[in-house]
Amino acid sequence: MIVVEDLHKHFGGFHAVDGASLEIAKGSITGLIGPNGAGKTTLFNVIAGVLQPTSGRVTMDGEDITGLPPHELFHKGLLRTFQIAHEFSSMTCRENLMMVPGNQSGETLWNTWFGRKRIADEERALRAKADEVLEFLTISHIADLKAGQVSGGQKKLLELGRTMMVDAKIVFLDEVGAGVNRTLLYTIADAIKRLNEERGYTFVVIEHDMEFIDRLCDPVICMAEGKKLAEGTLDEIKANEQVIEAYLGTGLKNKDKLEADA
Amino acid sequence: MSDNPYQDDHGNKDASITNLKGAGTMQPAHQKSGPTHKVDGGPFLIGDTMTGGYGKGPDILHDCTIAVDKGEIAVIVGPNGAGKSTAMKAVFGMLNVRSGTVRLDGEDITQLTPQDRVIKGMGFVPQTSNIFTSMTVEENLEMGAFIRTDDFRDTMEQVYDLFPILRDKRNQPAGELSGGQRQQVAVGRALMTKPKVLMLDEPTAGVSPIVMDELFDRIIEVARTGLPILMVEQNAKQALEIADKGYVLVQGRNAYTGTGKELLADPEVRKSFLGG
Amino acid sequence: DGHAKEVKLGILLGFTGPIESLTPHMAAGAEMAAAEVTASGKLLDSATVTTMRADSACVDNGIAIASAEKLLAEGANGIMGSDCSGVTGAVLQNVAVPNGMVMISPSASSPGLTTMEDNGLFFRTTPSDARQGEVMAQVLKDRGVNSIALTYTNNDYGKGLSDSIKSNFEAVGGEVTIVAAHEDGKGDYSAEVGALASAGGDVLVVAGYLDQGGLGIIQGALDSGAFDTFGLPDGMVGDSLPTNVGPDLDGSFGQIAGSQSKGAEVFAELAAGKDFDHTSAYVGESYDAAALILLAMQAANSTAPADYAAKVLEVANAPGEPINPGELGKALEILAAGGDIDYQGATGVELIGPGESAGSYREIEIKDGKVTTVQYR
Amino acid sequence: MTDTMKHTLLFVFVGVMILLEGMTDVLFFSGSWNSALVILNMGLISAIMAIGVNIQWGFAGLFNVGIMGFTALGGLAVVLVSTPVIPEAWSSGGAGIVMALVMGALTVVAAVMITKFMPAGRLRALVLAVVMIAGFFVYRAIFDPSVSSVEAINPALQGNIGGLGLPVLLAWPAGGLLAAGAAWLIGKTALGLRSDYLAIATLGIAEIIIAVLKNEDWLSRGVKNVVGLPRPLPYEVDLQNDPSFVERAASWGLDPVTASTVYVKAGYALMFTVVLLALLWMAQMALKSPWGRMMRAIRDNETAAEAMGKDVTRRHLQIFVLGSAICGIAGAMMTTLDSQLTPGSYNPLRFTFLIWVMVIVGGSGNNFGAVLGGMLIWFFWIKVEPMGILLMELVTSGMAEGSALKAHLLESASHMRLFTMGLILLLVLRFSPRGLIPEK
Amino acid sequence: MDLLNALVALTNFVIVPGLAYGSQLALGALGVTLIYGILRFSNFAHGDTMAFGAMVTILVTWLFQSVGLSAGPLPTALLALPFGILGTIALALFTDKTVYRFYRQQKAKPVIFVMVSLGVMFIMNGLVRFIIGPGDQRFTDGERFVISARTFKKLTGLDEGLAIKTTEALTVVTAVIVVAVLFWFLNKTRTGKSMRAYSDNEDLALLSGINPERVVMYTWMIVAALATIAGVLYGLDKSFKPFTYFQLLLPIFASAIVGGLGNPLGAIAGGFIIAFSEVTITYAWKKVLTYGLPDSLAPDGLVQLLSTDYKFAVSFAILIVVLLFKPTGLFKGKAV
Ligand SMILES: Nc1ncnc2c1ncn2[C@@H]1O[C@H](COP(=O)(O)OP(=O)(O)OP(=O)(O)O)[C@@H](O)[C@H]1O
Ligand SMILES: Nc1ncnc2c1ncn2[C@@H]1O[C@H](COP(=O)(O)OP(=O)(O)OP(=O)(O)O)[C@@H](O)[C@H]1O
Ligand SMILES: [Mg+2]
Ligand SMILES: [Mg+2]
Repeated sequence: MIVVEDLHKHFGGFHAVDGASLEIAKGSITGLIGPNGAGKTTLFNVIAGVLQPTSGRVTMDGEDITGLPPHELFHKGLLRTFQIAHEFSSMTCRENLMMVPGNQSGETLWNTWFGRKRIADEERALRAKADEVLEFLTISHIADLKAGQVSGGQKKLLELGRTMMVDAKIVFLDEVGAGVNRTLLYTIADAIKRLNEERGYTFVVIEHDMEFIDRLCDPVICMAEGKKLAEGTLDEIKANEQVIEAYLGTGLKNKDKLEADA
Repeated sequence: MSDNPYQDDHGNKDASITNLKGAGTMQPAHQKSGPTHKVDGGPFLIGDTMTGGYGKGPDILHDCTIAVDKGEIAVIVGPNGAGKSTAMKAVFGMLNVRSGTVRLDGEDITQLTPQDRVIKGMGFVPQTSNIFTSMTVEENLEMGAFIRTDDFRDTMEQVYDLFPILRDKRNQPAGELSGGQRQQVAVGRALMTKPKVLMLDEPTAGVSPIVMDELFDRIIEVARTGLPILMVEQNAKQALEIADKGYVLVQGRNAYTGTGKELLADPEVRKSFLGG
Repeated sequence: DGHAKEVKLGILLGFTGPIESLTPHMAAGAEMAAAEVTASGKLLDSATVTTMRADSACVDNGIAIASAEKLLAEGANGIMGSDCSGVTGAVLQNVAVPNGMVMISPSASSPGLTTMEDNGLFFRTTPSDARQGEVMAQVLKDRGVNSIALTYTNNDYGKGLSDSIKSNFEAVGGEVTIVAAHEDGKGDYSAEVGALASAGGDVLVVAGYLDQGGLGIIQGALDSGAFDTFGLPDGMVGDSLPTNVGPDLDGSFGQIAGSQSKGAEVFAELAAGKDFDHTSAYVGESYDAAALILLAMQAANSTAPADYAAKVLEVANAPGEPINPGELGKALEILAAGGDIDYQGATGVELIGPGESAGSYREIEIKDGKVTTVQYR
Repeated sequence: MTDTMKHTLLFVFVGVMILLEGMTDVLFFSGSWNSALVILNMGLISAIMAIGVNIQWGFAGLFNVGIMGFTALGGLAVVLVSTPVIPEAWSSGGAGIVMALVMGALTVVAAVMITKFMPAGRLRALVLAVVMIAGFFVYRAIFDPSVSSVEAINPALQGNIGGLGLPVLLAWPAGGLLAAGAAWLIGKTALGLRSDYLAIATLGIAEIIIAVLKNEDWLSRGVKNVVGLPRPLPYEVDLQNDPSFVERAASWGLDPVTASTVYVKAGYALMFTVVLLALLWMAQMALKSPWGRMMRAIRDNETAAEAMGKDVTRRHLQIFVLGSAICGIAGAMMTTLDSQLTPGSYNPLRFTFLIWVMVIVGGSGNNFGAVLGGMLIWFFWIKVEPMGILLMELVTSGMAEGSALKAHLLESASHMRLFTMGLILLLVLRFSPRGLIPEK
Repeated sequence: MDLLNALVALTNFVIVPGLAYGSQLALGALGVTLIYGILRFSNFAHGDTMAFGAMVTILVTWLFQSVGLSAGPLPTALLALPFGILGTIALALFTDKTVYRFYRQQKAKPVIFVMVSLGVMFIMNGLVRFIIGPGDQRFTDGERFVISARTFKKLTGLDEGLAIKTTEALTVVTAVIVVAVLFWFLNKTRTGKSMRAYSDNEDLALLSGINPERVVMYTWMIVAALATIAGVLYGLDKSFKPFTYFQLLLPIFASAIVGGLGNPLGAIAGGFIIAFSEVTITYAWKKVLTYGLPDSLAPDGLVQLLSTDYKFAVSFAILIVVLLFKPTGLFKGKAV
């Protein structure tokens, strides 16, 4: 579905992404792992249009989407969530969802003055849809709270909910797990799985938590130094010498010393 | 967005009039230090039955107690928003503690400013933005030693011995280092004060497994020098494995307390907080 | 009714804003005339003249109009003002004409004001730029100057004057190497001086103000050795200029409105002891403007603008007994007796056509740090 | 006291102040209806400007410090639309000027094209330089002689290319359009910069606009000012000479002068109120619709809004253009009210920073707040001087007559204006930081 | 062809005034940039702070002059300068204590500080006029010239003169010294480093035991000193009038931004860029070219790119061009 060909992104002399090529299959939940600074987030940002690539090509369903701005990618069905929740904090949770769909006639100034009837109809439909999504995520009770006031996990769910307001094709998740309590994380994992199964969303997930990856992802891609290092099922990756050396490591060295002390 | 009207900038980010880089969010509870007094016994560092919140906002901590004794590693775990970071800030004097006390080494320091707590021997490594990115590694360490008036070159050598990679990069701006190296600078900076106790807020968040192991190794090493360590961790399993003492906070209250092993073994805790 | 009558004179000047440094002196000049009249006790049954200052802000029509309305509400019988052409036009169109109020401006010299529908209510004691351009060209020519560089303060006064100097000087065969504007109130004039110096010329004519940009330009030009002789139109003539610039200014020349009557010297003597700077720009004009209003009232034997507006030209121009500053009492007496006066005042007032000063000019030269009269033109 | 009540009271306060100005002459009031209406009229215009700035700042966090420039463009529109056509100007140089401007625009377009479509390198730089320099000289070659011929026509009174001779009311929307066009150009450049530098860009470009107005005499006579602009209302003098009006005035018990001046001012007040209400309605409707929701989302979090398919740059541009257009309309209205355009009178303190004070004091993000701020601050702007004099007289009443300090204090009273504005601003920012009528 | 005269003419009318004006702008821009870097907002009141500093210095200068104190060939104002600096520091600290500190405690957003500074600007504006009045104040004394145009011509026998005013020389020398001291202070001293640390990361500075209020205090003191020095040098070289200082705000901001806001090096470069662009783009090159080129090529016209009316516009056009190509200014901004 998404094909990245020989992508480069340089910051000055520094090659953050250095010739990455990878493919993401339709309907998959692809895990993206790799050491800090491997260029995962940068790769994401280039695909999602936040950064312009230095060279290389990104295609989606055969269409060249290299360097398109995020809002255009959104309309093509490519969505993303953020490592740190980016909720619209002064708006209610419901409004957070209602604002998502594009091409609302109420977003045209002219209509706000002279097309009020049409807006009212559209708003009713949107509202129903938003409530449905909140229901799905089991957070109906926070619909009227300001999004800035709900808990971190609820914000993450809300982010996920936004992707459900439209017919997304592919969703990029950047470290959903960082700083999230495990129990909540697995609730999110379940939601992701359901979306994948029920709605056919494709997911790409950056994560450092192997258990999370284990629950969700197949295949897993490991990046290092701006390139793809390995790809396969998690077990294959875990067994990969290069990956162990660059990323996974072999556990604590000092643990025994500690126990000896105690 | 908070409800503080002074923090409403309407989303303005115009670089010609505002500089958002490095702006602080922490607010010391006291502008001037109050009196301290001696108390007997108790652990080396303890935030005792603390209740309090940010500014005039609601209480976030409720009778929360966390403590660490000499030679120990104490770990705080709990769901997001439980108040773990808040508890750390309260111990460090960044929070209006409405009741309860903070005691260090037999002295009640509840009324001190953060700076004075640093002088009393507390070292703190925050969760994010914990280095001076525009300054060199060495300057970062120097800033760690800011409150010291004596010669701190020895300490700096010790830090370099502990984190050899930093010696190689001493004249490089810290912002150019990788995530793991940055964390080392951050811990090194805190060690420069020769603290009597070290507090770490999620040192391994967003860090790859290999770097996480490396960091835990270093932390254990530091602890072995006799320095008590109080830290917040999301990677609860690994953290509790190396912990002497563990606290589980829920909604600002102590939910479970015990040794690391005990908590790991507790089925309730495992189910609710460690993902089974 | 037992009480001496009170005549209220509004002084509408920009006490804040770009020319805030000039206006206190101008207002003091006008108040001096009022005080002189009051002291004489000869105005309309020994009326006292009360002056009321109001701020025009020079560049804020809103404030100017509101201040003018306030003056009217407080019962002003005439308005001495306003100063900057913009606010003067605004007040004239929106307050004075609709209310039939007489306004005499000491400093607004925009040609546009000449043709404005004023119902015979608006006058000014500042001379027309067109006439001064002619005189300046002649002065330059007579002194054998062949080429000049020209700089003007970027407002209607400077622009109008420089246009007139340029066309007149070229008409008598002179060459204008460059015309460059300068902004008042912006301390640095290196760019202007650089451009002027590069263009060259025998003399640098500075159509500005002696305590604003004009001074900065002269100083810069002298310091860098770009020019050592300067042509000084009326806005630049005053004792403060040689004092501030120093002996290097000696030999520079120019002209200022004035006639044989030596009104200017008399005025200088009269004002010498007072605590304001009478050499600052437009102080004499302000004195004259205030005096004209009061004299016209006397001539019409009324303080109603509708009555005395028509008399302004009469008292200002010949025929009649010439009146210098300090002789207001005498003038009032003559008028009361039904006589005729020709007010000269501090600036040799001569109003032509639609009420502006035509004026004869006094050619001056700076000698030994003093402004000296060469001849009258 | 509920918020609504408090806010209503604030409006009532301003209203009462203006009424008192008309009715009584105690304290600092002048007891003249003319004076009250003068304050009201400029207050209404200020309120409109404040709405424009509030849309930009309150809705979208755009910090526009170039309000002066847009206001001036509105003023220019009045000259270009409503002054009579000057055929000689067009026949002598008008065409040349238009041609030169088109040339200049073409050069810029060509330069942009070259940077867009030619590969970067030495050749591109060379071609670019050649095109720019050649374009500049061709432009000057056509422009300069045309300008001098236009400026030569009756320079004392005209010397510019004149206007279209259309009704002056048309100039109001035209002023909006002109300001919108300029705002579009500025926004395209400044909002497109990688970091946002809108503030300094607007500050600078406003100065440039004023420099052009002051120095391009062919356009609007530069510093020589355009006076006697047409009016949408009759002249007072004509009314005073109209027997039927005088008769009607007499029936109200008014003398013709007062009746005519008040009549005209009230007429303006009515027109301004209509414009203000229309704009207020439009702003409120937009704010309460999905458009407003989208703008709030963008304000809350640009990155997320962008990821949710909202074209942030375009929306910022839209709102910047809209707000500027409103300032342009207000500028045109002000020039109409003054009946003259005086480029020299535009300065940032009055036309930019004062409007900011209005918006902040009124309540950023709230249109009603902006209106209140506009009216209230304008009232103080005018009335602080008499208040200051009153205060100084009070303070100095104990001092000896003729003491230097007393004289100095009394003379300094007019400088209380800026001082007071600062004080009000600081007090509001301190005790009611969201303004007197805060955003909900 | 006469290269020597061309060079002298250029030096006299472009380089010397450009250097002096550039130094004055640079000193002003340094103050703006320090506030921006450390206190994180653009201080609209900076122009008026400069006016206040100059005013205090003038008042003290008058006092000295009246008792006959003088600095020989140098302006008396130099003696009064320390007092001016002290006065301005007092004002800055007072303003901080009564106004800004509250917002710091509230952790107010930088843009709120900008608005607050707007209020402070209005107040100072009124205050200065209240004390010294709106008029022009002259306080220059001492020797006028290091070398005057006439002397130079006599000495060298060239057609063109070269004048260097005492105030110009003084401006440049002072600026160099001040900048050197400032850089030494920021990069080498403990306090300077703590200021950089605070600018980099406020929270971490606090955790390192750096007292934020101290840093803020030092910043205001340095900025007040810089503002006073800039204000006095400008006043000495040109003239003092409160109104002009407000007008200076714009080129000062332009300088700071061209150079890269928050970067002291950038402020200095920016000051000179703005000053020289104002002078050179509106300069009529006729004279220099006439001297410099062979007679056959000598220009007829003025060879002036733009008339001086647009000198302000020029600095802004340059600003925008710089930002288009270097979005954070010439020297990467935001690092003290
Ligand atoms: N805007 C930028 N300018 C300069 N360097 C950058 C920029 N953004 C990222 N980098 C550098 O690019 C490298 C890759 O960063 P990236 O954020 O993509 O890593 P990552 O794989 O997401 O790491 P992590 O797991 O820590 O999030 C890092 O060394 C980073 O310092
Ligand atoms: N500066 C602040 N002002 C007001 N409320 C705050 C502030 N910081 C945190 N809070 C609130 O305090 C509560 C506890 O937050 P805290 O950061 O202590 O949680 P935590 O346990 O550290 O969570 P995490 O694991 O996500 O770091 C949350 O509800 C949060 O919204
Ligand atoms: Mg990342
Ligand atoms: Mg935390």
